[in-house]
Amino acid sequence: MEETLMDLDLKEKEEYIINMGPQHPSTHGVLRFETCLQGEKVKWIRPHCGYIHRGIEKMSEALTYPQLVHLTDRMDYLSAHINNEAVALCVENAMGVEVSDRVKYIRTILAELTRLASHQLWWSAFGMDLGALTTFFYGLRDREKILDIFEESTGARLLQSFITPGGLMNDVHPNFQKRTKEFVKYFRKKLPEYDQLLTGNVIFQERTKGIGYMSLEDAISYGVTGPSGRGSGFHCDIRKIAPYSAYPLVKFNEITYTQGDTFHRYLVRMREMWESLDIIDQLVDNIPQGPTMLELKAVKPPKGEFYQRVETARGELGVYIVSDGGPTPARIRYRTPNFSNLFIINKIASGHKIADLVAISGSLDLVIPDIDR
Amino acid sequence: MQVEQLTTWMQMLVPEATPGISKQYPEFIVPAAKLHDVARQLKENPETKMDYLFCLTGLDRKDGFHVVYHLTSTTLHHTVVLRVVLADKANPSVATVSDLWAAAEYFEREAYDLLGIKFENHPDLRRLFLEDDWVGYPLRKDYKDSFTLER
Amino acid sequence: MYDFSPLIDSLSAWLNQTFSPFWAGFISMVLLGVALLAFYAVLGLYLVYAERKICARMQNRLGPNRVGPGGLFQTIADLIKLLMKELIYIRNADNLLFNIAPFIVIVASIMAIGSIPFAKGLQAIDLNIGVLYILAISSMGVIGVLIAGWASNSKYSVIGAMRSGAQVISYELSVGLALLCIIAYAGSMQLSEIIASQQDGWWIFKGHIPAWIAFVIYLIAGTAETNRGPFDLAEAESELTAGFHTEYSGIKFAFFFLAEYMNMFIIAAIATTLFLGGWLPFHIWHFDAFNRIMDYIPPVIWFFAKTAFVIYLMMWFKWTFPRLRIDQLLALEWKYLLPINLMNLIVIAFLILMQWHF
Amino acid sequence: MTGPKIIFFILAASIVVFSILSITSRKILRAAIYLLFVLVAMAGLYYMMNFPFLAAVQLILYAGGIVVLIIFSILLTSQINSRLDPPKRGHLLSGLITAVGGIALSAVTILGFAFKPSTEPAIGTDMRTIGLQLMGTGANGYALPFEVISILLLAALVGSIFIALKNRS
Amino acid sequence: MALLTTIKEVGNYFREIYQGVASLVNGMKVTGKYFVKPSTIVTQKYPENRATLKMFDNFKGELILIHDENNHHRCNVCNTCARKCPNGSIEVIARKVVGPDGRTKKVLDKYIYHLDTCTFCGLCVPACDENALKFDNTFEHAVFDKTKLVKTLNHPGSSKIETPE
Amino acid sequence: MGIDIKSVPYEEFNDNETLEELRKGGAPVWVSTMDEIINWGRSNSVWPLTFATSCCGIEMMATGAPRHDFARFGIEVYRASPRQADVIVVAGTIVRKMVPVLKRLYDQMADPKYVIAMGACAISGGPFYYNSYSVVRGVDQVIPVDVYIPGCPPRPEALLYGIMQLQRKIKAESLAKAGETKPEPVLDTSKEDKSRYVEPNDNQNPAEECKSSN
Repeated sequence: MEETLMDLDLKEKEEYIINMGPQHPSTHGVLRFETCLQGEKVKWIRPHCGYIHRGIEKMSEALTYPQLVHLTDRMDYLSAHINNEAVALCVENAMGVEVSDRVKYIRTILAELTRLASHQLWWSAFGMDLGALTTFFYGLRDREKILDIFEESTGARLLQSFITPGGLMNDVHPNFQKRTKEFVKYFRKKLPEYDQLLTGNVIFQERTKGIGYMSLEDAISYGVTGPSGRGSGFHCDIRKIAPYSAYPLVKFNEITYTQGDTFHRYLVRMREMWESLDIIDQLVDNIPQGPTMLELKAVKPPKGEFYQRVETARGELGVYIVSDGGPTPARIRYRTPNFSNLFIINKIASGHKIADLVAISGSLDLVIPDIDR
Repeated sequence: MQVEQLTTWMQMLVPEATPGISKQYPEFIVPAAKLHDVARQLKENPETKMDYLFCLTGLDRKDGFHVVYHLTSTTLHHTVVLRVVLADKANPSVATVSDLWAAAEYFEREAYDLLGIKFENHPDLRRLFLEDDWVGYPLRKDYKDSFTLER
Repeated sequence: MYDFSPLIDSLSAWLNQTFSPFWAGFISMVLLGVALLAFYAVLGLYLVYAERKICARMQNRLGPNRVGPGGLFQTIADLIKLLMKELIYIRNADNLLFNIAPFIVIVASIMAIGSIPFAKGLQAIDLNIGVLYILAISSMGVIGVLIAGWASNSKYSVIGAMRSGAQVISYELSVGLALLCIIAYAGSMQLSEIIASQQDGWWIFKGHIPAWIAFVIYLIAGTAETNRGPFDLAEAESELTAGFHTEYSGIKFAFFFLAEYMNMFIIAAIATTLFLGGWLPFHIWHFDAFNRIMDYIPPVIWFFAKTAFVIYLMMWFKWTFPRLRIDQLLALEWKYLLPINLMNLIVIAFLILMQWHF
Repeated sequence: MTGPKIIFFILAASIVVFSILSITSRKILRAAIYLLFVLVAMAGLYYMMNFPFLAAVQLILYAGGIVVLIIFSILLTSQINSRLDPPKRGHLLSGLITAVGGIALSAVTILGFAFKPSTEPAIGTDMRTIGLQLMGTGANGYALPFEVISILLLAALVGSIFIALKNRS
Repeated sequence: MALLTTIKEVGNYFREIYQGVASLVNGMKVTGKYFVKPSTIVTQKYPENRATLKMFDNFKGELILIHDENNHHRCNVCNTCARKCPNGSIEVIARKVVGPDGRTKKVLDKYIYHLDTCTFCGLCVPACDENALKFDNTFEHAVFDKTKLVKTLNHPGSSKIETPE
Repeated sequence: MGIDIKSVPYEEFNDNETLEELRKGGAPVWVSTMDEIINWGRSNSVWPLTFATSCCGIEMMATGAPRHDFARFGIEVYRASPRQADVIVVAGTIVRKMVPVLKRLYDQMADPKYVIAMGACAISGGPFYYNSYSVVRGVDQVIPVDVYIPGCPPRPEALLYGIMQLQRKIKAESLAKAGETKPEPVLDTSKEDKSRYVEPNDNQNPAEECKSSN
């Protein structure tokens, strides 16, 4: 039934505008979708952001490099380690120093664990967006195990500020390897359950297949990166394009699909979790010995401009540092993945039902403070 | 395309472009008037095919506002940085590239919001993050307001 | 053995002896009303508690356990809080309808409870059109939902109400047709008679495969009718914040909340009565020793155990499946349930004609 | 006064009151809800007359069906603060005259009719009788009217689909 | 041919139903499995398990100034921690005292720690050359009054430990 | 003293002084009996609003997750509609653009309503206290806050502890004082922030002359 009863009835009715947000369960934060509806059908969406614009870029200009790292945690709080790593790498490249292999390995493992935790949370929330309330609990249940690994080593669960220019704040806990291996083993058993519960479900497939189609051209033009872009066949994995840390040393696949609908954006993330587990497997046993912090006199990049791209759980994060040679940056700019991922929503969700809008915005995996910074 | 090739290619296209200071990526400082033209050439020329604008940054420097475009090609995998220097600090303005890359529309809105750089022919140049009645552009170096506590 | 009718007869006889006929009738009505309301409230609260505990178990959690032993008083605390909460007066809303709506919903469900046979003789009214009566009454509940959504003067509420309207109107058809299958088998609409017709076996067993199909369809349509589980589009939390009751607060919201659970109970109770033999014990053909043991379990317990099982099924659905979209919901009804149902009915008519059921 | 009598008067009074409210209300959804109450009260009357089947049909068709449809269409077409215009004086006057005339006519008829208690035994209204009569072709059988009505409804259905399709294209 | 396609379509219709129902049952198996296995419940009973609940050693709950049993701390008022703090959560207030040798010396008067703004970035502890600070792993800090979150870390009457020079 | 929370003794809670302050003034016996029943209901059924602006929201979700499961307190019923919620857990940064929205949400809630400021950002702006041009320095400048839970973000146990504190506060309420209104908070946009330098009320400090070293 293409046309529902309500569509027929509402043909003549004027369209009306609904503000979804800033406080709305499906926007995952304080985003506002100004949505024009005709019946249940979405005519257009105008995203309004800035409800959590905290001026991180401006604030960072007054902080030294090790200090401003803690602000990057708070942009994309689900990829805290990766954000820290981006700044650290950018500063290290600017200063022309290289960290030890041990740091690289640990950074990569932490980054992949972060990606896993982030995808788990996304899976939980995505299920909840679609009304499958139990997924929320399973995802978070398994995520706690990752948070334990983080907490044991870094002392914080969510915002660790662990990776700093020049290395790590401290060495990882002796249990780190054991716990990580335990987790990988545990999670390999739980992932098929995720599929059983949600991926194979006929209602879920009906809700997501063919919904919110994003073409490759659109994805590139809007700069939609990360799993959302890869669902449309955009080869945008920075880990492959410009490998950093320990990524040149590991073998893994860049997951892409060409279908570009909500279901395949979902599948990219599900398969990425397997890849992340593989990466961790390859690294965790071979962490070399070495110092965890470089002996730096002062963290002062030379005068110049530096750009560093990394792959967070949501896509490409660019850190652009303009340095005048001082201990603080003259300007620091974050090219955050969610900022670019958000604005395509009007293009891909118009013409769908309001319930699909929720599914589509869920499949883009938005973290609002990352958009607003 | 190699860096040298890109450089010669750029020099042919815009003779007045000067190479920038950055060593990380090939960088060219382009006059504001020719920016849109260069950008379109870079995007449409089959030799360059810069179809992905991955970053657009506004900077407040001593010699004026800079707008920095990080461009890359998803098929040919080469990157180029364009830079526009807007010496007129009172009324910085440059042509929009949002008709070439959709991502630019929002990057430009952000730059307008936080730095006050105007982008000509932009379809919807409004404030993005701050309220519409906000006074001033926070990322400018001379921004002062009555709210911020300085440390 | 466990027949309630003598008890109730003697009660009414005593009332008639002591008082004038008018007062006897009056007192019995009041008693009945109080009993029904008390039953309604207690059952509603404990269904809420049960759902919270069940979903907690499914999600590897504990669920409420700090209020009273094992969290037993949790929902009572909720009720007290909701009772004492401010009732918000909404400007620009149609306040008369806004206030009436929760009552319509709750009255409809209370009225339906009246005709459910909990055990032999334990039934407030035994209408000879029992099934039809329950269908008729439960079709009134949607009016409450519709006007609640409209009178709140909120866009989310209106969308929720309209979804609920479209949903209930179409699924009522399936509920009715699925029940019609059993009515055709039993040849009566009187609930007590339908139960009596299952003395020698529940309809789900002796009705062959069509009864199974009817049961499954009834479960799906019944879940949809109560706006629950994968069909909770009217209050789809991730889309419409709280759907038709977005603007309701305090006890008025509690009414909707309670009515939802009681509607679930009614749907389950009808499923029990029609498909699972009501308060009849489980018997295995010619296995007398077993049957006698089963007979010792009081019918009330049989009834509630079966109802609880059906309710558990409905909760299981809710906590497993994603929500359908409105057009899929309607497609499910018109493309799948209705044609299958009609075919099923024809098959059943044929079976009855050929006297092939037990 | 006996219990049933009290209930009868309550029902009767509510029918009268809600009917008046229903036609005087300026808010269209309220009018529909008052109509709902009238229909429910009438179902109560049927039930008191020992015709539970009719009562249930009244509820399921009128209250549960027609009123829901009316409310549904109101939801689709009207805003919360829209009110109906007060009727024109001419309309009001002619309506009043008709109403008063109708009341007078029925009052005259009712008062002039000698109500005699029936001596015949009550007809059982169980489902079997109703079903047999509804489908019967013999005496008191309703098969023919039933079919005629279903054809009428079918025609109405086809017509409405036709109208809907025409508007769409 | 038309008949054949019709049969195929009807077959598809029923297969669709079967597959749909099978996938639903598959999902219900997961939730059902956890329902019947209470041993999979992972809930920690927080207030009940207060006696046994142990945080990880590294957990950053609250900054404390280390005091030994004689009520001595090791802070020498160098202010490095306050400078390192990215958002000014630490204020070191010094007081001048005249020592026995007649020289005026800066000693710690108040070590003020703003628990309300602390972001637990962990820059202060390694910054301290005297190892005077550490993170404690308490977490029960919730209060009704915001001013209670501004803490004075040095205990009343405490003094700097006398280090042999 | 009558405010009992299961498994945590009264003395082991923080900030009992403020609580005692709240409980001052007796009430008639029947009122206090009523109070006890109502407060029991209210304190055991605080339904939060699904409101999370940033990082702390994730920890709030983690608190609802199986590991910590705040359904045990009977508060798993997250209401998306402010009308049905009892407590608004301000989890995350509030910026100036968000202030009117938050105020409106708070006004839409039905009485009695409570506010928990969760995390450094909500208490005082946290990491964004200095140098930020848009972050509000403390949500108590927008809506009256009942419980402050420090941390960045507070771990789930800390949130549970904060909720127990809120339960204690609810239990200290009285119908007799129902009429008293909380003072309306004002958004402080001026540069000088006095509250930060206010000396905490400790009388035991013997220091006479205090000088700031910087």
